Amino acid sequence: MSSTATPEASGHSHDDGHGHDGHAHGHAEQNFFLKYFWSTDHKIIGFQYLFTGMFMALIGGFAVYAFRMQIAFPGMSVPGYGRVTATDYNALVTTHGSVMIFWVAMPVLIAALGNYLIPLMIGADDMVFPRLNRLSYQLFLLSIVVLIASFFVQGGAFGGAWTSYPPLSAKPEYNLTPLGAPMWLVAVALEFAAFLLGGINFVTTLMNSRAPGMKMFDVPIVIWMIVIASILFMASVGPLVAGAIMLLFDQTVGTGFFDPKKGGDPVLWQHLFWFFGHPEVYVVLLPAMGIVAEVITTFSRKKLFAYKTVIYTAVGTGALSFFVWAHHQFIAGIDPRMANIFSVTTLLISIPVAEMVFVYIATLFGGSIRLTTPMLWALAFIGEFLLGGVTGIFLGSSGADIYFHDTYFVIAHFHYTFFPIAFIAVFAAVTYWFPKMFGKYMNEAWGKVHFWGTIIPFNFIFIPLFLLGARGDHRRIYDYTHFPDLMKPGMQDLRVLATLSLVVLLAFQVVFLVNYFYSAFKGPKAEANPWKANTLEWQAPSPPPHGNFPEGLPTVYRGPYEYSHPDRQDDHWPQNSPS
Amino acid sequence: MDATLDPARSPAPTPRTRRQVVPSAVLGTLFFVVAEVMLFSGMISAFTISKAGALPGMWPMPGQPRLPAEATALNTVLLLLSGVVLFVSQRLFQKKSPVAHWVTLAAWALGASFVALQGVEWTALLASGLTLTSSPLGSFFYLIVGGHALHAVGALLALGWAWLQMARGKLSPGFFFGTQTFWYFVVLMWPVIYARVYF
Amino acid sequence: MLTLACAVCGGGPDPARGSYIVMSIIISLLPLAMLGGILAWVIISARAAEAAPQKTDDGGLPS
Amino acid sequence: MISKYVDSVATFSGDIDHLIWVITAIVGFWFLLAEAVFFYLIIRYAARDGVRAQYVAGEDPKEKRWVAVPHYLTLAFDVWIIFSAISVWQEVKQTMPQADETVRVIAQQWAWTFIHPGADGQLDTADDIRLVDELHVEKGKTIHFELQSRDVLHSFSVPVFRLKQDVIPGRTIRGWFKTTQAGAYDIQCTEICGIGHAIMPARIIIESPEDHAAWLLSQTPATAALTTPTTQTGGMP
Repeated sequence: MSSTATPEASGHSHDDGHGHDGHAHGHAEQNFFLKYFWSTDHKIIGFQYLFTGMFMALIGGFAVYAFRMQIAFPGMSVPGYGRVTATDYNALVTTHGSVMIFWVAMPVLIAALGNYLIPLMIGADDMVFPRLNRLSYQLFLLSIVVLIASFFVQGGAFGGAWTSYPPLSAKPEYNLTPLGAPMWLVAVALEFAAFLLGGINFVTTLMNSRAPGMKMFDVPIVIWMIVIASILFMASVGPLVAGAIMLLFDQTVGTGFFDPKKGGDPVLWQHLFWFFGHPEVYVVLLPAMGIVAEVITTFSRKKLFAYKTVIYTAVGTGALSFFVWAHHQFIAGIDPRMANIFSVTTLLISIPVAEMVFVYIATLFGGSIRLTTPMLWALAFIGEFLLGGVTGIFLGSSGADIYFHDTYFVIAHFHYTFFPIAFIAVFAAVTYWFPKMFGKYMNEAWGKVHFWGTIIPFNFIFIPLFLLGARGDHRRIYDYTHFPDLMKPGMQDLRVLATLSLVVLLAFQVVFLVNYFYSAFKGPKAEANPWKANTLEWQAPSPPPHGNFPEGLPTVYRGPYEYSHPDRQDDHWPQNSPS
Repeated sequence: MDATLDPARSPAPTPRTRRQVVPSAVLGTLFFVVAEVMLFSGMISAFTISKAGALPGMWPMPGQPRLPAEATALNTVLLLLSGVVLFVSQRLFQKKSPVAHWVTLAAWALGASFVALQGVEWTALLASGLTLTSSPLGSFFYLIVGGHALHAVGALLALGWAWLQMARGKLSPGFFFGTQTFWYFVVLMWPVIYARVYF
Repeated sequence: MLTLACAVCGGGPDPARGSYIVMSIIISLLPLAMLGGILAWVIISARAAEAAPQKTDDGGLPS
Repeated sequence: MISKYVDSVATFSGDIDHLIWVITAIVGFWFLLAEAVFFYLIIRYAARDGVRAQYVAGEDPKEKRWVAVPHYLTLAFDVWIIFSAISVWQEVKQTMPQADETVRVIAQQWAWTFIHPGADGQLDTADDIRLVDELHVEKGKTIHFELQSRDVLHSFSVPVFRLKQDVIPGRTIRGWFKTTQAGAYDIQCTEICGIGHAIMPARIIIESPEDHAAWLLSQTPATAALTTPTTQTGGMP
């Protein structure tokens, strides 16, 4: 493993990787490259993941813009892209899907927030394995290089959808991307290796680096969630990596693991893929749920309702998520009897998730709710995610899935879960922790403009897609004019409505980017604890220096959500306050 | 804690050892091992299902050699022995015994001879016509056993480094325990692979 | 054809179906078993560490 | 609900519609209730000067009821949905009523070939009728289909039947449907199958017995003239 794995080295580690620079003033002398690119500081690595994730979101957003325009106005030259051919369309759909899940949701929710928040919120000075952490980001960056390079190779980017089902993905004569397909696979595998290293770090740090006095049940929910998600990721990714290696051999060496003509089985890939693919949904959902817990308790000045229940439901969700994967394959040709079993487990998993949402709603009861920008995002998460959750029931019910499978109903369903996860919750996090990250405030008014400019178009994108899905629109079609039944009156209008709403939504993201970067440099200065929150990161200076807690690591006396305690005058009670 | 301190002026916190319930290196390696076990269980389950789905008389394919299960039994014993020897060396290391590094070297040598014998076996199999693309059995054999061999080589490199540092008296316990945990994974994974793939 | 292409559909011949079901169960339970094992080990170690006098815990930190 | 927009022309499509209606009613009720409570709480407990938030830990069973009761209700409604869903699933996918006719459906990049049994009602005989992208069936007959693929995964989807089934190379997947109404409708490929995925539409033509007999007659002499559709990629068996 790593040679940094000693207790001594895992303490306050300032070294730049060569071990000769171990003192507090040392990092001031580091040049820009060493400080921002070669750093082992968890905050810098968190920022690296955050900004890389933002950059990848731009790529994913551009891809969806191009292909939605093609759907709405088939054959038209898309401004800023040009004509979208069928090959382009498939590549764009694949890029959008894989980038948004693997290179936006995962790095931002798990890696960026995990890296930034875990040491701060558990009162540690850094991760346990700082150099492993840096290696994780470098691998991640390498995966992006491979992915982006695959856009420019001969044959173009892979176009077999983010699920990459063989035989389409296995043979160049089927997918027509002899280099794009293996490069996509290599990029995904590298990215998994990066998050594996990151996840190991998170779990070990939480276990071994908590501030003195901090018991496991004093740990804030968001940290619990990120760590449970990391464990879930580590435990489920193995079979997919095995499948990826087998598929890579099929693509490059000519083995026949998934080729029926050579004794393989194409459905085998689907099992290996979805064994990871479904837990993956919870891998990104849980951190988002954690963010919401932090934000709504702070801005409603309430103790979290039933703290332990939230943790148990998260663990239960994680455990159950290993038993539901085949609901993606109801009509994929598996034994019909299997569908009955997986239908039951799928609906059962709705119970812990629903309970988590109930807990959050119950937390609002009796609160003193201030609708700041982060709070608006957190509340919007609950409101929107509810619709995403309940529409999942249609798809988990085997009988209804026969009709809805692979239609736009599915797309609308998972965007009602993934958009709140990867964007709404992330915006809540980014605006909530902004004063901590940069020591500045973001502009509230522009923040709210961005909020409404995102939430309203979001609903106008995906409610039409629910309707289209219910009317039989199926996925990954670049031009519906070939299907007479899908060109009935009104259907194209809904597609155009969804596309135009998307353009509005994308346009409003400019507001966010300008507000974010302007405020980071020129915003009004923020104090250390502007929201009067309890958790430990707010007790450090803003922005926290290298080592996080210049006065020494805090000692923890109580749980993270003691707001409005009746024995206290103040309505907050920091975790490290002795009395 | 009021935090209006100038971060640049503030002293760094005193370096401290944290209270580790279990050693960080071991815990981190264990989680890595969980992912690795899942990787192998993915491969082995794919293999098992494909094998069970083979048409009668098609596994192994006619004309393809059988796997040398008997010769590999010796290998298996060597590998298991190396795990035991490494366990002994850890005990000696904790007691600061001067012979600890020799015992570690013995464990390393046993592991290395396992890899070497595997290499000999592969050469024979390749010569007799079992290749990666010759049949499903060949594909899975080189995938699973090759995957294990790569892990064994990686673990041997780490173990060799640990031996070198131990001989110099500079070995950090964390590195040793992490490497050891990983080597136990390599050792214990093998009988499962042997039982599933060779028979 | 070398193998049945429906080895993993559960609808194949008995050996294929049996091994598919067994492997599905194993691969679903294995991560839970391993993580449960690690968790149990950590909890037992923590109990043991609490019972023993804490030598590694530094109490001399300013709070 | 769905039949307002998409015709329902198979015996089981009404059952699937009914299932979807049941689920919509259940989850719709819960969704609206949850949203109503949610918005009520946001408005009711908006920050007011001098009003302090309450301190509720939510660990007391009396408080926990607010979460526990909805959670048991969720379970109860889940069971209801599961039973409805599985009964529909069993009807569509797990039972095979006696066939009046069997057709073979061969998918490839990017066309459908439908092999009708012809006048003798048997596949693999000289009078089989082989058509590209067009499937003719007689109204009211129970039809079995055999799905085969020549290259990659495809999915045989007929929205008016609410029916969908993936097609897997190397295997023959069987299923059934029984039509209730004449007309011409889309057959779609709903599993991404390469760059021509969008140009893989076919039509199912459901005919009255007289029309079907006339069509059969018109096709019989032409059987020999039709050949396999042209190969579009190099990956053919």
